[in-house]
Order: sequence, then structure tokens, then C-alpha cells
Amino acid sequence: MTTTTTPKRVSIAESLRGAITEEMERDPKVFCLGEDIAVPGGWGGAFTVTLGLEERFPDRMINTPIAELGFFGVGVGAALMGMRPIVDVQYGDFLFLAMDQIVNNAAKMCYMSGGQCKVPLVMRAPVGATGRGSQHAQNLERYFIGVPGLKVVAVSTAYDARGILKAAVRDDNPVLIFEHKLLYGSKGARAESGAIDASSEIPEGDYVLPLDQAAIRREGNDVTIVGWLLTAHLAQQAADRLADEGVQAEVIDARSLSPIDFATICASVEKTGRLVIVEEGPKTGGVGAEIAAGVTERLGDRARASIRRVASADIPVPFTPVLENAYVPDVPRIMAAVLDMVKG
Amino acid sequence: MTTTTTPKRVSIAESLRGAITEEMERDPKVFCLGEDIAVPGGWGGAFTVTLGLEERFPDRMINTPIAELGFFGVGVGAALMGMRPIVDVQYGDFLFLAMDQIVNNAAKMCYMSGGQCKVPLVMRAPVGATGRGSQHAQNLERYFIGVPGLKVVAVSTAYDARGILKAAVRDDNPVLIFEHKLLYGSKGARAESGAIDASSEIPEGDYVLPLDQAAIRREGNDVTIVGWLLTAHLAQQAADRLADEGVQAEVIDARSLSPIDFATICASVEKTGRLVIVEEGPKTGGVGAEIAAGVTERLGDRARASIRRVASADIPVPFTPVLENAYVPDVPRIMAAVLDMVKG
Amino acid sequence: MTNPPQAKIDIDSYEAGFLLGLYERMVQIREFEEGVKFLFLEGTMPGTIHQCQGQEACAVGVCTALEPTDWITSTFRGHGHALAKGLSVDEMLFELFGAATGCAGGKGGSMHMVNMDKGMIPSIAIVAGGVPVAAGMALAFKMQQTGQVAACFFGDGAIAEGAFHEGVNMAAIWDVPVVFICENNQYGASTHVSKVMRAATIAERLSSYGIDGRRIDGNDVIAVYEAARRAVDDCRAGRGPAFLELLTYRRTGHSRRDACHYQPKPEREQWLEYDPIVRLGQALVEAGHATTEELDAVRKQILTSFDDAVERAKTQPQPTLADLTTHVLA
Amino acid sequence: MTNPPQAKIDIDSYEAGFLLGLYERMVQIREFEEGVKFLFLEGTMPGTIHQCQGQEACAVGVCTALEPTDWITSTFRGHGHALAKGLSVDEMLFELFGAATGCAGGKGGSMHMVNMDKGMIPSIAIVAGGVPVAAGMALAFKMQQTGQVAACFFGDGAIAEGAFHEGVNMAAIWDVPVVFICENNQYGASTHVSKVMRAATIAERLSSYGIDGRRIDGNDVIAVYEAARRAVDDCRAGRGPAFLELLTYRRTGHSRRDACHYQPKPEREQWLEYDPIVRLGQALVEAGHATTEELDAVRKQILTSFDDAVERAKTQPQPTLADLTTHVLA
Ligand SMILES: Cc1ncc(C[n+]2csc(CCOP(=O)(O)OP(=O)(O)O)c2C)c(N)n1
Ligand SMILES: Cc1ncc(C[n+]2csc(CCOP(=O)(O)OP(=O)(O)O)c2C)c(N)n1
Ligand SMILES: [Mg+2]
Ligand SMILES: [Mg+2]
Repeated sequence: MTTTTTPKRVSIAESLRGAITEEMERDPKVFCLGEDIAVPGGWGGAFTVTLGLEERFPDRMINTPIAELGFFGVGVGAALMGMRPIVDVQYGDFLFLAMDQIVNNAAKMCYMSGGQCKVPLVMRAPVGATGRGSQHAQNLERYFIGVPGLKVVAVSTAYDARGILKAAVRDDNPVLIFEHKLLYGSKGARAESGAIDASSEIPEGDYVLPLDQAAIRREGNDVTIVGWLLTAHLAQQAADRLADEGVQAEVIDARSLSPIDFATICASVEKTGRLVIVEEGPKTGGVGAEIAAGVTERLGDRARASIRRVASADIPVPFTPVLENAYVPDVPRIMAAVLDMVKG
Repeated sequence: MTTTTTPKRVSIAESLRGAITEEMERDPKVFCLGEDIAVPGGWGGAFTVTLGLEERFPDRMINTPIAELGFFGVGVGAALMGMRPIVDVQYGDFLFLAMDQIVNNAAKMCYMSGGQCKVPLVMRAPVGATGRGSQHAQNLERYFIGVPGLKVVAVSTAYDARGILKAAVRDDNPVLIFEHKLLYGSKGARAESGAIDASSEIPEGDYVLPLDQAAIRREGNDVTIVGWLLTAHLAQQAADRLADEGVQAEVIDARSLSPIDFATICASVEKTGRLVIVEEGPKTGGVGAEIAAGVTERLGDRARASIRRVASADIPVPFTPVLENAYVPDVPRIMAAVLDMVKG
Repeated sequence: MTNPPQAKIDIDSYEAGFLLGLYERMVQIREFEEGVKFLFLEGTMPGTIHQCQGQEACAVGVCTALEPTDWITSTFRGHGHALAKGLSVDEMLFELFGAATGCAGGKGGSMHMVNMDKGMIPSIAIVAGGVPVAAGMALAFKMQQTGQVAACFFGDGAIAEGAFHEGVNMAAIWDVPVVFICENNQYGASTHVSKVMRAATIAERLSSYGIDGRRIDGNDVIAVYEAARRAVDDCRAGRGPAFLELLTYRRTGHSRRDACHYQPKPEREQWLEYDPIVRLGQALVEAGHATTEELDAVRKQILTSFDDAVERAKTQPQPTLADLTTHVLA
Repeated sequence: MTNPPQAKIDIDSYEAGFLLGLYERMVQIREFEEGVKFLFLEGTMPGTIHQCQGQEACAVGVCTALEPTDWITSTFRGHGHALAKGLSVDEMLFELFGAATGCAGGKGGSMHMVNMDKGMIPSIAIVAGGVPVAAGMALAFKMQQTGQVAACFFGDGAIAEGAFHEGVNMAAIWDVPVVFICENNQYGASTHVSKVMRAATIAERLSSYGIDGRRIDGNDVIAVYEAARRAVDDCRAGRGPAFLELLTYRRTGHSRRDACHYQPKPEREQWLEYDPIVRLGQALVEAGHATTEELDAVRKQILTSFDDAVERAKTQPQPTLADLTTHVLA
């Protein structure tokens, strides 16, 4: 292992960049594939994650045409032949174009070959509503959970981003990493309206994080709040303010969406007796449905919990900020749900 | 309206064919678009639904190249210009290829135009595991529920197929109709292994059915079993056998999957106190998750119900019959779940 | 591929009124884009924008060849197309301000400009997503024998997408009245078009679908107009689809924040010399159809009315929470 | 497009052993397919099948030009490709019987034949789905400088798919070692290829991607072999990708139950005369490399060992419920 070159306190974009760099240095089979990722003077992808890597790895940063179905298929093929591609879309919304290759090929190859094939493919997709209108805004997580053969994770801190990216690269299965546009960094070019500081101190050296574990961000006994990506941060903000009102919330960043870490979530809910799931995206058919159903199922009659889902309205993402802000779950709505439960 | 030409007792394939014929006769804006749907001496699509219609409507049966993304987009464009296309895929699994046009365009056009556009597009997709291996077998319902702007229905009897197809054609919104390969007909060319008789007596004349209502197939007080497509039939078979054991199950064919008819389902569960959801397809992240979460949410503390999901294992669909049979929920598993709840 | 056009604009066969109309519409687009850019940089406007300064001749040349009853599809870079098709500065600006009075009630935004009364479906921000949709619109015209034509705008970047391929092929085999218009501004985001195609030009690509493809000087509004006229006439006569490759240059950043460091400076400067508005203006002056002062006055008048529109936009009503869940279904 | 080939097979430059090897492999595929068809009709086998009788020269000609370390991608119609690439009758038949000893442990079935030790990834039953995958495999070979080549089989129906377009284009711009092989059997399911393309031939299509495209007599195993040799050599020398259009005919139904009523009888009969096995057999006899009796003996021997394999297949162990959830993850 080369020693880490990642600087101390970094944004998610920087953390991912550092992790990709180190993985590429560690293993010559790792390479990147995507739109606008390897143009000198260019972008480093839509959100600067791969910025400048083409100088360091001129032969392993493959700039693609705008052809999502195709280059995800290219990723599958390269992975089948032993490479470890990291493929990204510029906006999660474009995953629909590539979905056939993800679900019908990447996720199934191992099973339908009776275990002969592996597809060590990392996929990255930025999601979230950010003032760009309906087609650059969706949260795509719901469409990929429970796809057998596919692992799905969501990174909400720079620390996690590093450990999870590295784990994903080293995993022999297809792993889809969701990232949030408002969490990449809250400064400079990434200072979008609504951006939240998700930067972390990164310790020296190499580390990986498990791809199937939630993280408890705050302990509490009165209610469990589960979120991920942006809503993991909103949940923490809500918990801080709930504490002022005497309610101690336990905040869980689900992190792993497929599989969902029911062990951690259920243990918390058993303790608190109440669960609020906070999800960006329409409530109906969201990841929250599986969390709610799965928790109910697992806890059974042992510990019946009250469950609420705080999510977006069942609408496409509106453009105008006044409506978009109402679409994205916010701290007051989370607090209201919690207080309603605690007092109700 | 022309008088119905549909014969008395018909299969789902025949019923759909009759309904499409009548809608095309009624409204010159209705047309069909799909692969292998208009070749003389050909197939009438993968499952004979449009067989022979090209003789009657030579200009309105548009045979496409193999290009799902493209011809769903064509359907969107034609619908925007006032036509009423009926588009189909040969196997539901190929919907992933067309998903961008369905979710990003068809479903959002109305909202993102501030209500100016309508997209009266009917989409048909056969689903279900039928001995063809992983890529011709999935149940795709889960991927399309809760997509704002899109209606999703599932037809499990010939009677329903007719009324729902007609309603979908006359609806001003995109409607995705799921059909099951083992329900099209159980005789002749459609006598596949595992096929179930879903034929109905069709009354004289025109009728439409609502796109948002479940159907109670059997009344009972002890437990509510919800299924759709194949599992609606399996649930009824299980209910018949449960009756022998003294358990009276209420069987609901969910029918409308987006929106889900929670009024009907919750009313039943309030009565029975128990809910078993039977779904073909991996349990995790299925439609059943939303049904379970939605029912829990709606019933709240008024009537806490025990809920079980009987679904497939979290695996791609295996080919060999011994495994495929274990993948598809069956009557004994439904019965076991019910008996476990009732006795437990 | 990157050599800018050389020829003078040939306006001989046109009357002054027509030519000044083209000029005015191009200036309106230019000033709209410049004004909007300022408002964005200033932080007055939400969201992001993709602009078309330098590509005005494409939008105006094509849309001038269309009837009001014809339709267009557009992209994330759609302001110019919308204005050229007859959307008003007000309804567009209000939309950019997220107002309830915007052309999409504030729900669409910059990337989804729409006016169904003026022949523009919501522009589609998925690269190439509009190509099969336009083919379907044209199929509807053909089936209903309405004589209408669909004009489908997209960029050089769209050529690589499956949707482009599938849509163009179906339009070709069904002979439907759609004009595919590739504004080849030589960049798809930061990626030069030469990096996403081997050998053939875009126009050559099209001939493999059985559609005649021609490369036109996209910064010559007359050349664009004439080619579009022929294409539209062909389509209306049942000889569709048609295709135009309009060679132009993306002189703005891809979107709001892009500094374009990947565009070689000499290339940028060279193309600046072929400004479509300047070129038409020069021809107008040389032909004696207008003086420099008169052209200046046109611009000033447009600027003034743009500024007025901005003032109106600032006070337009925003949607309320009651609007959040309307229009999900028709 | 529909005219069958006329030329005699030219075997002059090859030795008898090589030619007899080709013959034997083609007969093996034919008899495998005929035997399997019988088993399906009889109801012994589950599922559905897509067969390749009459297209044996394509699979054998191409795979003979590959090294064992090269790879192929295949489709729903993959039995011939698999046998030609070296999969055994046993492992394939066992798979069709759903046995745990099948090449995919019974989990794949007819449409997903695989053997990672013999250079065949699971065949992909999504039309054109293998095209970008093959491009990616070739990209891996190029990046790792292994000198390997990927051969990607697909049908005429695949040309219309976006995945085809995107995959071929990327292979072209990256110069990767993949040979795209279109078995143009003139039908995609019930739809004749002339109905899904306007004007150009498939080979012409390819040249618009900057790849030389040639149409080859797909029922002449020597012609296919020679073209494939050149293509593979080009790829190995870094001059990839390459493309072959192999003109042939789908003489079987599309899948198990299809009666092919949409194929004109004269067309079917005409193509039956160009049976690739008969043609090679005749050439072998004429050249004195074999007698008719010797060729018959080859077939008989293959038949006998096929029948033996069927007997073995019938008694293979089926997977058990313990296998249901294995292999979901690597
Ligand atoms: C399917 C899809 N992939 C990627 C993007 C992100 N994106 C937006 S515009 C663009 C470049 C488009 O280039 P081109 O088609 O040439 O149009 P231009 O920007 O030059 O007008 C990209 C990659 C997108 N909007 N849709
Ligand atoms: C994406 C997709 N669409 C449709 C199908 C259904 N289907 C299977 S084979 C086939 C025809 C394919 O034709 P071609 O590519 O010419 O191959 P051939 O059958 O002639 O070998 C179709 C439509 C499919 N498997 N995948
Ligand atoms: Mg461009
Ligand atoms: Mg074919």
C-alpha cells in the first residue's frame, strides 16, 4: 500500500478523489469510465470527483461518449475480464438509461452462471433535488434496492465516502454508490444553494468500511430517526433541536441500502419503540417502505413500534425553489413527526 | 360505440385483443406500437394479444424494430400530439431499456409543463417466471410503483383485462398494465407449464373498470390475503384449502398497484386483523413493502395488524424448474404463513 | 471539423423586411442569454442554465422555416429555440424566476421550456431523449395526415446515444415528417466531438440510416434557413425525414459555472469572428438594407424591453404550497 | 438482400484434416439442435429454445479463427456458438435438463450458456445487450495488453438497438480488439430485416462508425473462417475493431413453437439448397477428401454420442433447495 496522500479535512468530492487515486495506485486493474472525466482542462466528471486524475493515470481514465447504457455495459464486460471499473453517471436520473446493464447483466451474471462469473464493478451516481428541475433531481435509491446480486450504499460523510469507495472497489460484486449533490462540498465551485458541510477529518493510512452496516450518528432513547445522504444530516439537525425540547433521538445513517442493516436499526427501535424514516423522494414505494416493512416484520410482536415516514410528496421534482424546498424533507417536518409520536 | 364482438368465455389474451379492437374502432387515435405485432402470418406480439389486428387496421398496427427505448419514446411523442398509443414489450424485463422514456418523460411531462401536456400512453408488459431463465422472468411491478404521474395496474382475469385496458386507453395519463405470462390462456399455444385458467365470461357491451380499485375475490373474517397477477390466483387456491382447515380468508386482488387501493385493503385488514401479502419477485423492496408500510401507517394504533410477506427469495430467477418452483410463491407457503399467524 | 466557415452571407434573394426580422430575432436571443447570464451570476435566479450565445442562427434559421402549427423539441440548451418558436420573453423569464406565471408555472425551469399553443413540448434535458419523441410526434402527424412537421433539435453529443440511433432509424423506416437538426457546436460538455466519433462526420452517419445528411454553416442564418426550408418542404411532401448538421461553436461555458478551459484559445477566437449576428449585420449594411445605427437601435430596443421584462419578472407571484401537488396527473 | 449465395465453396488451400474438423463441428451443432428440438417437442425438457440449424457455418467459421484464450459473447440463440467455442455436449445438455452438473449449474438454461474456462461468458438474452459488454471485454484486453480478442455474436435484429450503436461506437473510438459478428439470418423474430432498416445494408451501416464492414456468405464456412481470420488478426495487431456481416437464413422457427408462417415458402426452399453442411460435404467429396459414406459415418458417430449424452443427462442430479440462494453474490 502506498501511504495516503489525502489531506486532513476534506470534502466528499476530495475524499472520493483521494480514495480513487489510492485504489488506482494500489491495483492496476482499477480504472475509471465516464463522461467528461478525463479531459485536460475539463471537469473531473460533473462534480469534480475525478478532477486531474487523467494526468496521473493517462491510460486508465476512459472518457466516454454520452452513452450510458453502452458504457455501463463496457464496465460489465471489463469487470468480467478481471478489471475493476469505476463507472459514473453525471446525474443519477440517467441510471434509467443504463438500468438494463445494471439489473439484467451486472447483477445476474454471477447467479446465472452458477457462480462462475464475478462482476467487480463500482458505479457512482449523484442524486438529490438541487434547483435543476424534474430530470436532474431524482433520488434513485428506491429503484435499485432489493435487486439480487447488487449492493447499494449511500455515502453522507467524507470519512465514509473514502472507506466505502475503497471497500466497493475491492468487492467482487457490483456496488452502486449513491452520492448527494449537496454534500460533495459546501465551498468554492460546490457551494450550491442548500449545500451542507459533509467534510471529515481523514485519519492517516488506508481503511475500508463494511458495505452492509448502518452508522449510529447520535444516541438517544426516545425515538429512532433513520436517514441517509442529505436526510442523514437533516435528521441530526432535527435531533439537536429535539434535544432542546427534551426529546433524545437516536440518529442512524442507513448507509447500506441493499442490504439494509436491519440488525442495527431494529436494535435501536427495540430500545426507543419509535421509528421515523426520513427519505428524499416520493414516499410511495420508497426505500422507507422496505425499512418500515422490514422492521415491523423483524420485531414482530416482541416490540411493536410506531413508525412514520417523512418523505417527499408523490410528485416529480418541481423547479421553483419555493416548491422544491417543500418537496425535500426538512428539519421542521422531521421534528413535527417525532413530536407527534412522542406526545401522541 | 360499436357493439362488442368479444365471444362469451375468453382468455386474457383474447379479452385484451377484443378490447383493443373495440377501442381502435371507437377512436381513430388509438393505435398499437410494438415488436412483431403487425406481420402477416406472424405472432401478434410475443403472446398473441394483437394477432390478426393488422388485417383490420393496416395503418394503425405499427411494427417496430427491436428498439424499446426508441419506440416508447415514439409513443410519448405520438401521445403528446393527441394520439393514444398502446405500446408493448415482449417481456417485462425489457422495460429497463425503456425506463428513461417512461419515468423521465411520460410520467413527468404533465407536471413539468405546469399541466399543459398530457400523455395518454398505454404500456403493456408481460411478467413472471416461466422457465426461460433470469432475463425473461422478472416481475417488474416494483420498479414502477410510486412513480408520480404514472398509473400502474395488473390484470389477472379476462373480465378485468377488458375493462382495465379500455379504461387505460381512455385515460389521459400514462398507464402501465402488467400481465402475467401464465395467465394469458391455459390452452393451445398458451398452454405453458404452470399456466392457470384466468378466462372469464364477458358480458355483452362496453364496460370500463376503475384504475385505482382493488377487487375482493373472496370474503372472510380471519385473515386478509392480498395478491395480484398470478399470486391473486394462488391466494384464492390457498383460501379454498384454508377453508377446509376452518380458516376463512378474505382474498383481495390488488389490481391497482399505483395508486394502491389502501381503502379496500385497510377495511379488510381492520376486519381480519391479519394481512398476508403474496408477491412474485424478491421480497426485499417489492410492492409488498409499500403495501405493508402503507397499511401499518394508515391503520395506526386503531387496529394493529400482524403482517406477513410471502414472496420470492432475494435471488435472480433460476432456470431449472426445481429452483424456479421454489422461487415462485406457492399455495403451501401461503397456507403456512396464514396458519402460522392464525395459530401463533 | 473545427475550421470555421469562410463564405460571406448571401442575402441577395431576400427582402429587407424578412432579413431584418431574422436579425431582430437573433439579437433578441443573444440579449436574452446575456441578460439571463448576468442575473444568474448576480444570484438573482435559481437553478442552472445552459446558454446558446453564438448559435442563434441555428434556432432562428430553422424556426423561420416552420409554420406556427409545426412543432419543435428542444434540449437543456433551449432558450434560443423557444424564443425562435415564438415563446415570449416574459413567459420564459418568469419561468426562470420560478414564477407561477412562467410558461410552465414555475415547475419546469430553464431545462423544460414549453408552450403547447406555440408548438413546443417541454424541452427534454436527457441528451437525445427528444429524438424518438420527435419521431413519434411526426408519426402522429403522418397518421392523422395533418401536414405538420416536427423539428428536433439536439447537439453533437447526442449522436452517441442509443435514443438517437433508435429514434432516427424508426423515423427513416416509417418516412415520417421530422427534421433532425444537429447543432454541432463541437463540444458535448467538455468533450470534443472528435473524441466520440471515429472517422465519419455526423452528416455521413445519417446517410447510413437512409437519410440524406448535409453539413451547413450553422452561423449563416440564410444558409440554415434555406436548408431548413428544403427539409421542411420535403417532409411536408411526404419525403421525410430530413437531417441538417449545423456547424457552429459553443462559445459559452457548457453551463453556468463552466470556464471552458478545455477549448483552445485560438479556436475560440477564430470562431468569435464568425458571429452569426455580426455576419448578418454586415451583409445588411453592405446591401444597404440598414445602417449600423439602425441595427444598434434594434439592439437597444430589445435591451430596453428585456430590462422591463426583468422588472416584471421580479414581482411575479410565486407558486404556493397549494400548487405543489397539482398537475401530477392530467 | 434475400438472394442466397451462389458460389461454390473454395477449399483448395486447406488440408483435409482441417476441413473435416470444420465439417464435424458443424454436424455436431446440427445434430445437437435437432436432438434438442426433439426432446423439447417430446416434453422432456423445460423452458424454451432458440435454435441455429442452417447457421452452423457462422459459429464454426468464426470460432475456428479464435484461440482458446479468446472470448465470445452470445445470445438467446447460443447453442452453436457454445459448441463451436468448445463447450461439451454434456455440459450443455445437462444445463438444458436443469441439472446441477450443467454448465451453469442449472441456473442459467438455454439462453445463458457459459463456460469461463473456455472463453464464453453467459450468453446474454437481451437483444444487443452483449455488444457493449464485448467492447468492455476488449477494452480490458487492450488495457492489460493480453493480446486477446473478443468475438461478439448478434443478429440482424440487434442493429436497431441503442446498445448496439453505443457499444460499436465506443469500440471504434477506442480501437479495441473486438470482432462484431452480425449473423444476418434476415429475420428478427417474425420481422424481416428490410422492415427495420431503410436503404443501407448492415455492412454499410458499420462504415459510418469508422469500421470496415463486409458482407460474407454466412453459409460458406471457409469464407466465414477466412474473413474471421483477417478480422481477428487485425484486432490482435491493434487494428480493431472489426466487423463481419454473415448472410445466412433462419430456417428454424424463432423459438420452440414458432411455425414461421411469415417466411415465404420459395424463400425457405431456396435457402435450404444452400445448407452450409451439405455445401462443405459436397466440396469434400468432390475434392476427394472424403466419401459420402465417410461423411455419413461422421454424422452417425456424432448421433450416437449425442444419444449417450442424453441418457447421461436424464440421470444427472438436479439442484436442491440448498442451491436456491447460493451464487447470488461472488
Ligand atoms: C443522458 C444524459 N447524459 C448526460 C447528460 C449531462 N449532459 C448535459 S448536456 C451534456 C452535453 C451535451 O452535448 P451536446 O449534445 O453536444 O449539446 P450541447 O451542450 O453542445 O448543446 C451532457 C453530457 C444529460 N443531460 N443526459
Ligand atoms: C431487448 C430485447 N427485446 C426483445 C427481445 C425478444 N426477442 C428475442 S430474440 C428477438 C429477435 C432477434 O432477432 P435477431 O437479432 O435477428 O436474432 P435471431 O433471432 O435472428 O438470431 C426478439 C425480438 C429480447 N430478447 N430482447
Ligand atoms: Mg455540442
Ligand atoms: Mg435475425
